[in-house]
Amino acid sequence: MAEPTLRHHLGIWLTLLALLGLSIASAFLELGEAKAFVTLSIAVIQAFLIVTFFMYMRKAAPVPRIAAASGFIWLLIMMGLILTDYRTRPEDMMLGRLLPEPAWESPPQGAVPTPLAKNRDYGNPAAIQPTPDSERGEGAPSKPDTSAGERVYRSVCIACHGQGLMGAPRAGDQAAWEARSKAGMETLVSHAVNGYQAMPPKGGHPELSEQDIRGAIGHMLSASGISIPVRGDRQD
Amino acid sequence: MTYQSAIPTRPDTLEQPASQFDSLAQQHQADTLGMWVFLASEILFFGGMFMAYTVYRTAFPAAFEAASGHLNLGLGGINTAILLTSSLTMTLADDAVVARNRRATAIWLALTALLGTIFLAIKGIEWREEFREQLAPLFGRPFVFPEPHTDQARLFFSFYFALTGLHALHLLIGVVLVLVMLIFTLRDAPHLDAKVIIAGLYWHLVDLIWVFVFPLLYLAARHG
Amino acid sequence: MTTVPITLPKNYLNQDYTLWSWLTTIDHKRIAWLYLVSITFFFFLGGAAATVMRLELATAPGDVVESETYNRLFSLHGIAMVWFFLVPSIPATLGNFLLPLMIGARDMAFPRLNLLSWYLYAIAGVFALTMVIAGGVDTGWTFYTPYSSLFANGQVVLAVVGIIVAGFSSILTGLNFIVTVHKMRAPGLTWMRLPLFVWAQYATAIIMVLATPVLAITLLMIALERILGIGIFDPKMGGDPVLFQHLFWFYSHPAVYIMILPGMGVVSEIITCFARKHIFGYDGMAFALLAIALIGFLVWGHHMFVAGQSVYASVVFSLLSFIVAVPSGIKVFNWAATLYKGSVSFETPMLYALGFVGLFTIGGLTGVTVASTAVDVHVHDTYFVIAHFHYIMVGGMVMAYFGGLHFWWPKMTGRMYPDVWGRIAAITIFIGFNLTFFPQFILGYLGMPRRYHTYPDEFELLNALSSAGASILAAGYLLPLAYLLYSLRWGPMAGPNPWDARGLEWTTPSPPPEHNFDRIPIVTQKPYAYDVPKRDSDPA
Amino acid sequence: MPGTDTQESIALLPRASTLAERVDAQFFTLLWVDALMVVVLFGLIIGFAVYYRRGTLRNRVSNAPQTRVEITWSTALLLIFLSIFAWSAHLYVEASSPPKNALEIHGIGKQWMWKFEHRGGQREINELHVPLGVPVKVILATQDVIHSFFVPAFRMKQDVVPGRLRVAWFTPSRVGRYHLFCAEYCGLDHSRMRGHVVVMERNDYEAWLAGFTGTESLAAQGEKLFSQYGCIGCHGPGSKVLAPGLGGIFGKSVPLAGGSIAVVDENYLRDSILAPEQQVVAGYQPIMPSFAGRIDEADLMRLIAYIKSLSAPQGAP
Repeated sequence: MAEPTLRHHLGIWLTLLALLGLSIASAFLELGEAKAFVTLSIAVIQAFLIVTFFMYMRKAAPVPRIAAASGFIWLLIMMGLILTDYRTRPEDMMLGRLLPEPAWESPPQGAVPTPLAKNRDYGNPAAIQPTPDSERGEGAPSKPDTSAGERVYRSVCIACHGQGLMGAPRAGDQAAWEARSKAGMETLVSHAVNGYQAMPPKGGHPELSEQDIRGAIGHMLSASGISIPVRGDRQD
Repeated sequence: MTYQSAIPTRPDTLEQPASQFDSLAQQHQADTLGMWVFLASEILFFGGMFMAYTVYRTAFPAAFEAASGHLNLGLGGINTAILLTSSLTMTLADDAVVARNRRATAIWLALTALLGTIFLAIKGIEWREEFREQLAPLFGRPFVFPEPHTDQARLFFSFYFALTGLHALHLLIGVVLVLVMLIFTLRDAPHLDAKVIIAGLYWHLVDLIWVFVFPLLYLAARHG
Repeated sequence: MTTVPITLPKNYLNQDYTLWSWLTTIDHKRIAWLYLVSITFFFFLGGAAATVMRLELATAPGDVVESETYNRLFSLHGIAMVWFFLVPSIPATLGNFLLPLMIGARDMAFPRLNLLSWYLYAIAGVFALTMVIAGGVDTGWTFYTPYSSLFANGQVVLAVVGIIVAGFSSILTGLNFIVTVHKMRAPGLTWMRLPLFVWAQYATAIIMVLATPVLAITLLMIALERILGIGIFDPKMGGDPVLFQHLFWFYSHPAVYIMILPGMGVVSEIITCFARKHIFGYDGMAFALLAIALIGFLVWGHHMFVAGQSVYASVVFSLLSFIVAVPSGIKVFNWAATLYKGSVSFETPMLYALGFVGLFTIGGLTGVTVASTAVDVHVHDTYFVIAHFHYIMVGGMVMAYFGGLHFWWPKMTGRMYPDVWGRIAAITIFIGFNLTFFPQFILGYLGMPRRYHTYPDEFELLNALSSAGASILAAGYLLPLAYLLYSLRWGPMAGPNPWDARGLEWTTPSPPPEHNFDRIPIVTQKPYAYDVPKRDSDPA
Repeated sequence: MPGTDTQESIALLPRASTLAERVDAQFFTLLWVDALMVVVLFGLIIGFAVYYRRGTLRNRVSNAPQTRVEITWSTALLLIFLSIFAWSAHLYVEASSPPKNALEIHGIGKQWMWKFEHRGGQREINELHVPLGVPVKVILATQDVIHSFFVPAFRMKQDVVPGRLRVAWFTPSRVGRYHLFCAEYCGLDHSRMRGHVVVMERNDYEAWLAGFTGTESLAAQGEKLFSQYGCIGCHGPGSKVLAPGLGGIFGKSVPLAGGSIAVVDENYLRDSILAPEQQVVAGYQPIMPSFAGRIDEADLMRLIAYIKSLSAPQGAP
């Protein structure tokens, strides 16, 4: 068996590049559903060429061939059985149909509203642990959540300060908060409590305590990388 | 023996097999089989992520198509060509080491490592571009994508970064392996042919994985 | 009977006493010892967690530990036992030690890779211990998303990295076994003359190599979700937690076969030796081992009958699960038939082996009960399932591990353990085990869910009984630790073949020299030739 | 004995649903088959071990035809297993889809409690009252992690996976108060996420439903939500923000910014809450944030009922 010569390898290499070109070209044709099939079968042919010629499988012993084949066969077993599950699911369990958020119960009067969507803005998930809302009677020790201010921010202030609607300073926007922080924490708190320009008093949530609002402001400030000295005793 | 291992043993070799083997041929066959068993496990390792990607792509075809459209097909295509070429240079290195031509082996190995690093560089450029376009939902960064596919596009780009990141890591290991082989070649280490060919098998596998990653991620989009 | 320890001829143990020689050994026998010591540590770590859990569960209200601690305890028990004791136990210790000896080889195919595999296991152990010290995880060993990826705030990433590294270690062990069995058999040792222990390690190695990577990628995806904040199984982006369960159980069901197949190999060796009879249906047993390994990859869906899998898929998985139970049935019948017309003696290894066959039968039959879909809807995630898999893992695997340890202890150490104490320990473990886990079948049927820190009062009686049984079981496990260590120093010298067993490993002196065989033996007949009285010159 | 907990002793689990009888039939058949096999095998092992113990004089010339014996018991085993499979799969498939006329109850699994809502708006936490003999369909959703709705007495369990509604159905066949567990590990207080399903006679159930205290009118609940979601901040009387007043607007036609006219009906109100920037009233800025994904269908109904009540001439309906 003559050693595969340089010309032989170059031939394989050019075929591979040609197949690559074909594969990319097929992406521009209007094949719709068949496109995935075409591109993947080209990939399989390329893989076959690489394995048989570049990886010496053409003249290998039967056992390494079985070892190589078993990798792919087990992959097909896994795909086959998992896709059987996804293919035979009834309509309401289809993965494609996303359901509306499950019904949030409305927070009862007076309680700090539970975080509406725990990690709506996909912050670091580990930081925020949902605390059971207050009406669970048994008084089991609720987990110490990270900061009350952050929870208030996520449930209320985020509506405007999340995206910076109506001129509200966006949480995390250092410049906006830098200017405002110069006036000192107290003015910020009073603006927030009795309303300021487009901001309704207490952000439209009259049941919020001043304590909650101070905490939320503190969170927004720290999110924007600013810490201002708080005069006086009322430290949240 | 009607078949040989990937590593042809030359009758006039002076090298002694390792202590636990009886003959050099037995050792080379064992090395080849051992490498192929490892490659089978690597195929299944990446297979798990391909599996998850396939399930989501069949569930959200439109969203994944839209998201895939934001990838840079040009750079992706070039990268695939580079990796296929590096497979060629690796094979030529194997031929050279079997033909005991140390100088040619060193050149082809260096070329393979170079092509690998170019691939990683281009990949880096692509990633930087996507980070700038706010298409990278990593570390809680904002992810901007036109409605109505925002959530599923975030899923696509999660897979994009996971798959290409994992492949890049394996390619990096491959480049280091090829450089180590280069050093062995320059220092004419014993069992050189076995070492270079086995490292070559790993390199080809990394190329093989990219051959599947490219169409799954880049060619999902509706172009033209 | 204290005997003066005479100096043994040069062997793999007394060749070099320095710590460096142990930490850099590439001798498969010494690596087996490294594994033996490290998995014993994790066995007792997991056992300690189990003891506190049983103390907690003895009473209905949660009064021993907080529920937070309890959740971390059962997670530690699961992780430590599954990945740090059961998966490596027989393959990495007895397998590493005996495989080259049984097939007439001087060492594994890749001895340095073997040592690397132990170092990876040690690094994984360090990760696991840091995870425990840093607070542990409370996700259970199954890491179901979205709890593990989005809500748990334990050390999930540390645990996941530890398990991935341990998985990589078991891939390397599996790879080593496959190549060794293929390429290093003694002349004349064809496949159909291999001892069943070697067949069992080979089948286990196939599963290790093909299943563990999927576990690695699945847990890696969880780690990526937590570190990078991307969402792969996050339901808000359309991710599907059931997909995680598919990928997780694709590994975890074959993993339970990784745990039980080596046990079957050990039991076949022990029963033939102490019944002085060749195995009944050698071809059937070897075929059954491979069949379990291969079909074992098709059945994982029976863990997800109620998880939101489609009804059609559940029925398909249930059918496949029934089919995979048949080879196990064949094996149990063959073991029983091996005893027929044998001449049976009841040393410690035999007690463990018979205990294995009995308890594995109960475990296997309850497995069939759990595989039938309608019944599983009721008993899934209850203590019925806990009892089922403990009958297989503890009743089967740990009994076989102890049996094998006692059977080959003279070969590994050159010393004999006190057999009387061995039998006492075996019987204590058998009684303690049944007292602990049989009440849990009833609890499961009554509907007590698993992983419950507190439970309604009507389950208290059975739980108290189970906790009592657990104390006997714990005592039973401490006995072997004591007398085996005792035998190391004061045990009488065991000759090369104290049980007069057949098999290549018994033709070497005990403890064997580092290069195993002076002259590679030539195999001429099938294994277990117990009917023919062995002549000294006969090699096997 | 309704009302008292019917599982005091470790007596067998009560069969409180039509499914329970059939599942128990299978369970105990399997139990007896297993017991038989265990007796056979233990008998064989102990019998052979003792009969052929070392030192006894027995005929040990073994000439049993091995493979034939093996094949017989393997095929026997296979046939037994396949019959069990068929019987069990049949019941599983049949019990997997609920009957059409089932009574619908909404349920939410939330970290460490079950919440149920009957069709009349009655809400319960960790308690579920159901009528005897009527097939009940509990439509389950979860707010956070996977929970599992498990009622041992009904032999029924259903995991609830976030992102999808799952249906658990049963037909209670015995009056009583039965345990409800969460069977899938869901975090810190997984073991406290327990409750009870109370099966009552049908007329008791109807009386209980009607007499359920605490149902305010939808509008009254809507008023509370109006302030909780912050609507009052802009649309309330004293607000400084430029937002259209909502008094008396229901049913009227309103000029839109784009020049078109829209009639203020339920759909307009619903759309302007979920996607306010589409139909902005003339003369106002599109500054109202969207509440899509933050207010669910039930609360939307209550808000709309409240806004309608602001326009009704004789005060709140």
